Amino acid sequence: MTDLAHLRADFPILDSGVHFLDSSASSQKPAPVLEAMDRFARTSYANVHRGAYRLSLAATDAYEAARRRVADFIGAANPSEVVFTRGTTTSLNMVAFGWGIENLLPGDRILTTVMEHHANLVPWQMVAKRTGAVLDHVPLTDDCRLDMRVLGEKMVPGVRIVAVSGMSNVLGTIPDVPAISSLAHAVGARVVVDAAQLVPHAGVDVSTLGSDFVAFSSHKMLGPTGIGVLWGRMEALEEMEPFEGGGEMISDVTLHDATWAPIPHRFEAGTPPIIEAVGLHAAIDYLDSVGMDKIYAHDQELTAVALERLSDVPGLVLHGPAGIEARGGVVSMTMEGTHAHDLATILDEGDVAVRSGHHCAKPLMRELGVTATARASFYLYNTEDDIDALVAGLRRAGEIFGVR
Amino acid sequence: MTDLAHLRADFPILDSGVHFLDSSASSQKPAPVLEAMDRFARTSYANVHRGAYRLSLAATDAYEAARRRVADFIGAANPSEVVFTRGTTTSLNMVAFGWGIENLLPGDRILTTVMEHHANLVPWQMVAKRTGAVLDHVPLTDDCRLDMRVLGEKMVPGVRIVAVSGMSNVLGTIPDVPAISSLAHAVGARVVVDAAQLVPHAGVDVSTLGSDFVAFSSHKMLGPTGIGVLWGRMEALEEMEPFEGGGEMISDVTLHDATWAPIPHRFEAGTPPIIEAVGLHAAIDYLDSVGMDKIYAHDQELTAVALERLSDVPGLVLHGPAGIEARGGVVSMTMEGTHAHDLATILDEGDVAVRSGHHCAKPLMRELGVTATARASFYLYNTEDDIDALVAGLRRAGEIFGVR
Amino acid sequence: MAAPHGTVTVVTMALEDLYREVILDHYRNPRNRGHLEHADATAQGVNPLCGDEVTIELELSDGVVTGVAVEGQGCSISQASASMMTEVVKGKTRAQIGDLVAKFRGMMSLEDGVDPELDPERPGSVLGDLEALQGVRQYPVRIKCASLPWNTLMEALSST
Amino acid sequence: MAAPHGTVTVVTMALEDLYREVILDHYRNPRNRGHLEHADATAQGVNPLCGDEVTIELELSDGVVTGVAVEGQGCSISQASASMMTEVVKGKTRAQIGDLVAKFRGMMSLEDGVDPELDPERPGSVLGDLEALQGVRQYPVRIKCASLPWNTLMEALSST
Ligand SMILES: Cc1ncc(COP(=O)(O)O)c(C=O)c1O
Ligand SMILES: Cc1ncc(COP(=O)(O)O)c(C=O)c1O
Repeated sequence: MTDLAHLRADFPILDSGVHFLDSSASSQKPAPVLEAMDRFARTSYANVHRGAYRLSLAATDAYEAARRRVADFIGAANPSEVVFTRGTTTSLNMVAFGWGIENLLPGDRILTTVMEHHANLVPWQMVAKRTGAVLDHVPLTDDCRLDMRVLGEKMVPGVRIVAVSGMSNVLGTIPDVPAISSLAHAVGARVVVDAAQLVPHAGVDVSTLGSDFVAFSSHKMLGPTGIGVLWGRMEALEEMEPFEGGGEMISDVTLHDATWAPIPHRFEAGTPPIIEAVGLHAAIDYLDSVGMDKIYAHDQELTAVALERLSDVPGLVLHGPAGIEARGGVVSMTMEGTHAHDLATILDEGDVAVRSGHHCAKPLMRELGVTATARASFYLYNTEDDIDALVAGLRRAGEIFGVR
Repeated sequence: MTDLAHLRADFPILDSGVHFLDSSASSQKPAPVLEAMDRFARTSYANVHRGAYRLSLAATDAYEAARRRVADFIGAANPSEVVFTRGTTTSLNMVAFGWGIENLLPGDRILTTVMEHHANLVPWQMVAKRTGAVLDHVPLTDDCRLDMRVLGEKMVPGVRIVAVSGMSNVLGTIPDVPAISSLAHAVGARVVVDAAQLVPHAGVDVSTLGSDFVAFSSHKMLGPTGIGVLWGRMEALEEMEPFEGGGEMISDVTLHDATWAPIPHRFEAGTPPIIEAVGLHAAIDYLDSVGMDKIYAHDQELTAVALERLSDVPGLVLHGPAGIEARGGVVSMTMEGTHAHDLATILDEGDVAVRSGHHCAKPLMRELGVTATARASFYLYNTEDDIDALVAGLRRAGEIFGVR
Repeated sequence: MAAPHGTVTVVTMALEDLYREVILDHYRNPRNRGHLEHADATAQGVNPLCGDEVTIELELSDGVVTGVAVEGQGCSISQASASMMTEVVKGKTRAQIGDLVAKFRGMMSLEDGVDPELDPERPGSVLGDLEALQGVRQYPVRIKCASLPWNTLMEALSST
Repeated sequence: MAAPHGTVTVVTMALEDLYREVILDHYRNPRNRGHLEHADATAQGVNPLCGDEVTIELELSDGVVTGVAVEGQGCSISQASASMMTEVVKGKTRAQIGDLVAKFRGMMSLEDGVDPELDPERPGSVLGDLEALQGVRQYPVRIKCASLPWNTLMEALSST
């Protein structure tokens, strides 16, 4: 087992004894991240980009250094391709509304999948309704993988944009984005990847990923809430209209007209999440100091252990691929005759924190034939001990509900 | 002089000796705010609204407590009228796109003013272009007040929305929003107030303000970046479509359709700024412990002192109302033959931090016949000493540039 | 085990107090499940934050509930609460149901202390089996589950 | 006074080194201000973050700059830099201008040390009066002001 247990000391919240298995919803924050933000706010804070005084310059430098750090972390050619947003949801809405409304015509096709998080589905529904474009969905195979055969069939000329999850937050499934991107580009479609789970748990290298846009959130990768990223290939960003108007994003404004600032500022209207950018920078430093490869390997090892031990729990049904190949550290489960909320409550009594519900993926729940699942998700601070507590709690639930 | 100098010890950044006169751009953060966020992240952090486990409940409680605190602070009847956003800019874009696109027809009129920040102008330009509505602007009087006579003339049937600053970030001018709202409501128009400056420096009571929407930012009122507020009267919010689609904002989602969650969740797609909400809560506690009346009085006293001492500086031209009545603590100035950026650089050498430029109000700069101003703005931590340093720096600038 | 963490202090009690036998029984064998031939009032309630659903149909005659049926899905608490509710509302007037709802809400309220009248073991107790739901109060996040059928009931009644 | 604060260490030097007399002179009396009758190339540069504007018009003949005019508004640094630039580019070939721009950028670069060749007091110095802008390097936020006319010049040249 990749030994990362020594990192637990960096996460103050774990002192309470919680078995935190809900990192897919949001990760905990290590002390160095909290300290970086606090220090910055105490010594170098000011608004960015407009001050000629030194504090403002210090803040601007910190903010732009965070942008370069993100670019470096995801292998972006150019820091200007990194747009700071409020989170994955806003990043995806920016693409849907900024690119979609601008570029989609009636009858054009938007191709997505049945396993998307609402953040990568609802905006496209809204945009389809406004533009008259047609929304279509790629199904899953029996092993909860994206059905690449059907995807190939649906990737026809007329498909203008493909919106796909980089890693399912319910199943852990990691689709082959490079292959999907090749197919999409062959028909002239752009590809936007919801990488809310992929970036924190596997990392991405946009120079080989193949997609045109990548969206992710700081709060799921050890960073603060309130900030996220939209990366876009420069030529794709150039096709996009600003999603919001306001300060910082303009070149000139008259009473009736405005022209836009260069990319990325054009897409960052208003005061950005400055302190949060500093926190995200520190989070990336932390992740890199551990190593994304190690983190992914660690998640996978825990997943393998979990799948094995959970297979013995009476009445438990696991939802997701059978193996751990191309799969992140997420295990969704249901128990016969026992609702996911009841599982979560009972687990919580043993200090095991798992999420229960539809995980913002209601269409996927219907595909799986359930209304809710309990979901355990792993991150670098989890250990086998957490899995033991999970298994014990599930057994207790089975006893209470008389499952055998 | 209202004595708030004892509060300076709460602001770690002031230890550096900086004369921070750029609070209109963004305020500094007192230690209690930073500590509240840090403590929360170390002990009670999880994602909100979906977890059945205790940590998630604690986080949800903290987040919703912040919403109630905001509601209480601004006199909102119902906490559900408080929508957390990324900041003023996003709040205003939500109204422009969510309300404007939905409700404006070709030929409808949008009435705004020549002193708006780009955040309350550019979104309306965008919406006017998309809907065919007509954008019109109320001018200023010679004393840099909103021209209420012309406003009255322009407030005709057909005006559907009035977008007005609650306090100008360049002039300090505080328009009479209750009077404007009465006029607007008489012709059936909605009123949105850009209160980015008004809330931090004078506070608002929405139960008497009269407007239908109020937008403001946490970072200008001692709180963190990354969060802001849109307050809306319930019936006005009900006229608004969601600006973003995604998680948390839905009631049900199928592959092709979605229905919306109740207000305010409908307008809060995705993971909200959770830690930031805790910080904003602490910032409001701090402001209230001082008292908004005292803060406004203190700003005004400093403004009066500044206006007097600055009137002696050779070559200096002040832009804004002559007196301090209905005026916030903002002083914009230009110096003959000396550009605002040069003023800012020279002031910075004396550790005086002022903003220089167009302050995201280019149309107003044209009205004033300048391209940029240097702007000093005051907040509870400023003292007469800061004004002395300002005056000394300006005199030095005059010497360097040979102004007499 | 189960030490409270976070800023909210939760008194941990035995799970057995939450999942009393009578609740599990109503969950496994829900009463008055299905549809009415001629519903006079109907309402659907959803808890958007957890996905629990309850649909209630009522037959009314002279202001008295003469028939009730429930459909829905969700956790043991919401579904048992719905089932138990159907048993107590039948034959009640609107006013009596208003009283019941107030009693029930009082029982769920975190502010009030435990009402000694609400003892499920006591014969003739006001809320019947429902009083077994008292344990829910210790699990604030689950209170919404227990309340969902009741809010939906009030909506159905106010729709007529 | 003027103690550096924040995380960026700024070496504070006398303001007099930034606002040298030659800069103030170019700012007050800009050279080659106005428009050309027959411009062969023109470009407008804006610094969107501070609002400085510079418009450059060029007359070219056989790849040599034979005429130059500047319009614009902004701070002393951007406008003086533009004025001084007009003085050095006249009569230069594209290649020579490329060299000048590289020299100028080198002078502004925070990474490089100060180039001893760039001594404004030295007769025949490469950049002429422009070398007086060396003081700008100590004010990183103002480097963009000094560079604006040069970036605009390169844009004008590349437009032909
Ligand atoms: C009057 C006014 N409106 C709007 C804004 C925009 O606020 P934010 O940048 O926090 O979105 C500001 C601050 O920059 C302002 O002063
Ligand atoms: C796959 C996926 N996409 C999108 C999101 C939305 O991210 P956020 O809530 O940070 O905007 C999430 C997390 O909730 C997710 O897991």
